Amino acid sequence: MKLSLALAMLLALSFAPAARAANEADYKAAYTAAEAASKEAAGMRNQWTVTVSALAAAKKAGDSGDFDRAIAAAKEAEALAKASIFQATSEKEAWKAMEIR
Amino acid sequence: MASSIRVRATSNGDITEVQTLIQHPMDTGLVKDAKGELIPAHYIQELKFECNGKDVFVANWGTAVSKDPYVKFSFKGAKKGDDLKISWTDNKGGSDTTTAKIA
Amino acid sequence: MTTTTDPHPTRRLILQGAASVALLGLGNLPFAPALAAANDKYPDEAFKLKNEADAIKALYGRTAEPSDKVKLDAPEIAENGGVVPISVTTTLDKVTSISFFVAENPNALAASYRIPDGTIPGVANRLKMAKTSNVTAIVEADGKLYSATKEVKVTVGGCGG
Amino acid sequence: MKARTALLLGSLSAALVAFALTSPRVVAADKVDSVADAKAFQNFFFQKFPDVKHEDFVNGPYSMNADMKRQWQEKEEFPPYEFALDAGKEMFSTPFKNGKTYADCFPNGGIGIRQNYPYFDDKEGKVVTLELALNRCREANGEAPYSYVKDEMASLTAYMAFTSRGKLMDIKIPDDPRALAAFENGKRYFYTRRGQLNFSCASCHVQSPGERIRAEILAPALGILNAMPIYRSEWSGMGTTSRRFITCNSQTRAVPLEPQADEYRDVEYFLSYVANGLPISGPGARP
Repeated sequence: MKLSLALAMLLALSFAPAARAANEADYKAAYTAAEAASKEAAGMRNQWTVTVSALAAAKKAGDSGDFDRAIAAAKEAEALAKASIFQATSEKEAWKAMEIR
Repeated sequence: MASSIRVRATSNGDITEVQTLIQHPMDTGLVKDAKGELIPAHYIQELKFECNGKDVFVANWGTAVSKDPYVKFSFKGAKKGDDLKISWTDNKGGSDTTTAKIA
Repeated sequence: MTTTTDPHPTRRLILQGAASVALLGLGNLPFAPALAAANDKYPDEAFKLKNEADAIKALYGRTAEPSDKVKLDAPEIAENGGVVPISVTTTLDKVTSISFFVAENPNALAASYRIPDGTIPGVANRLKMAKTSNVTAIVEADGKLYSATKEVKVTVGGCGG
Repeated sequence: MKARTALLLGSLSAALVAFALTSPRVVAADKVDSVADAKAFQNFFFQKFPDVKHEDFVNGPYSMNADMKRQWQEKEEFPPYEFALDAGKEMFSTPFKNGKTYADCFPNGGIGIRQNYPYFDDKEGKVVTLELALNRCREANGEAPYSYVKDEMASLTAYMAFTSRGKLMDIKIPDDPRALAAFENGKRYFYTRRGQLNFSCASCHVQSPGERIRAEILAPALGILNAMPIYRSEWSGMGTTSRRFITCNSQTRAVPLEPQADEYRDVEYFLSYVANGLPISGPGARP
């Protein structure tokens, strides 16, 4: 499970834009992606507190114009949301392994 | 509302055992509240027990006494039915007093 | 719940009042006579001091010597620093005062009790402890100080916040 | 047998990820046998802790550690929940604006019935917990409901629990597929890992009761709700079952659901049912 988790995060990070300074459009794109993933996680009733705080940090940085930090936070929020979605999906069956029989 | 002092005084033979639980925040003045402001110190400084007109126990407390403070002690020279008067004062001038019959 | 008054309330109170006034008078002399128990006034000074030795000096005016006649009962590991059940009993007699000190707390002196004669020399109470610390109970008996110390481990700070 | 299924399930979920398909309903829901589940659950703890008396499990961490038990017994001489108990008793006898009291909402006037909660309400088709029933009683009598995590609710449940002290937990699962489904859903929630720390309730309360998590000794899951509501020194205040579930969630960095969400009601149903036969010891004092 740990390997696929790292894979998911790496995948998300590799989309980071090249060296040119991040601008508002990149931030908007990264934030909407993060927000969508977070909504999906909440929809599965398996949201993480760290996703919510990362998303809030992204918005705060974005609003103050610090787009580099905003995008990094948005990326992190998206990765965390995706990880919680993965957790919810795999736990649908995995919980049985721990059940006292 | 009921008094802030709960007391259980039971005597067997000549010895009376007294247990008291007092409803009080006992704030140390070092704790911040949700908004990050320091909650001012608010703690009982003196707790006095009198029986038959005589002090039988006096507690001087600092900020290190737990919230809803509890104390237990025993003393001689009282019998069933005697009155035990308990009173406390705190650093903000607050106070409360109650009288209990020794069971 | 009424307070029953016995036949000679006023006479006893006057007597008592005179006695404590005399003590108070002596109390604030710098070298309070050895027999004066922790004076009746709230020992504000002692409660403000950080260091344990200073607090003991401020409260009693001399130092204590450990004694196995003072039995201090405190947990190995406090379940919660905010509510640590600590009690002391002693076989010493003519006990006039019992106090508890938590060395590592912001103020060492935690609680001090006056034990009039006729009261059994023993106290149980619940104290707060900032972190792992030595807890010392001091018993003043017949003008001399006896102490017992025990370390209590605390991992969750008991002071809230 | 368990290791083999763990392996099987591990590869199953890996396969699932590879295809990233919506997970097909792979396993038909096997017939839920709550009686067998409860027996297995209790035996697991009885065998894991042979020298803990069965009724002692309801004392949570104190059944696991002698030094802690001594501190608890000292606290119990004059417990800190004394005030909540008195407040609850007073509230119970104070009539609502319309003259009725809580006693009119509950069988036997609300006295000595806590051991039958939560119960499955076949009209509603859902589990109804004591806290929910209390708020519904308030609303039915034109009063505003109390917060599920604040002192008023804790005082009421403290008093009702106190009137049931010593009675054995007696939760019923009616022969109704929806009741069995609620029980199963509660069991699923109990074993499901959540939060960034990836813990389930079982990770702490089944795999490592008696061990420390920082200063606290972990309570065994068996009988873990029998002492509710609890006065926690850490909160220096009362805690209802709802407050306990919510704080446990946030400690694993999972965003808590709203109090009395279906999952919470079902997991309370599950935990109470498997504790059948163990005494009610509420209200309790805890670290």
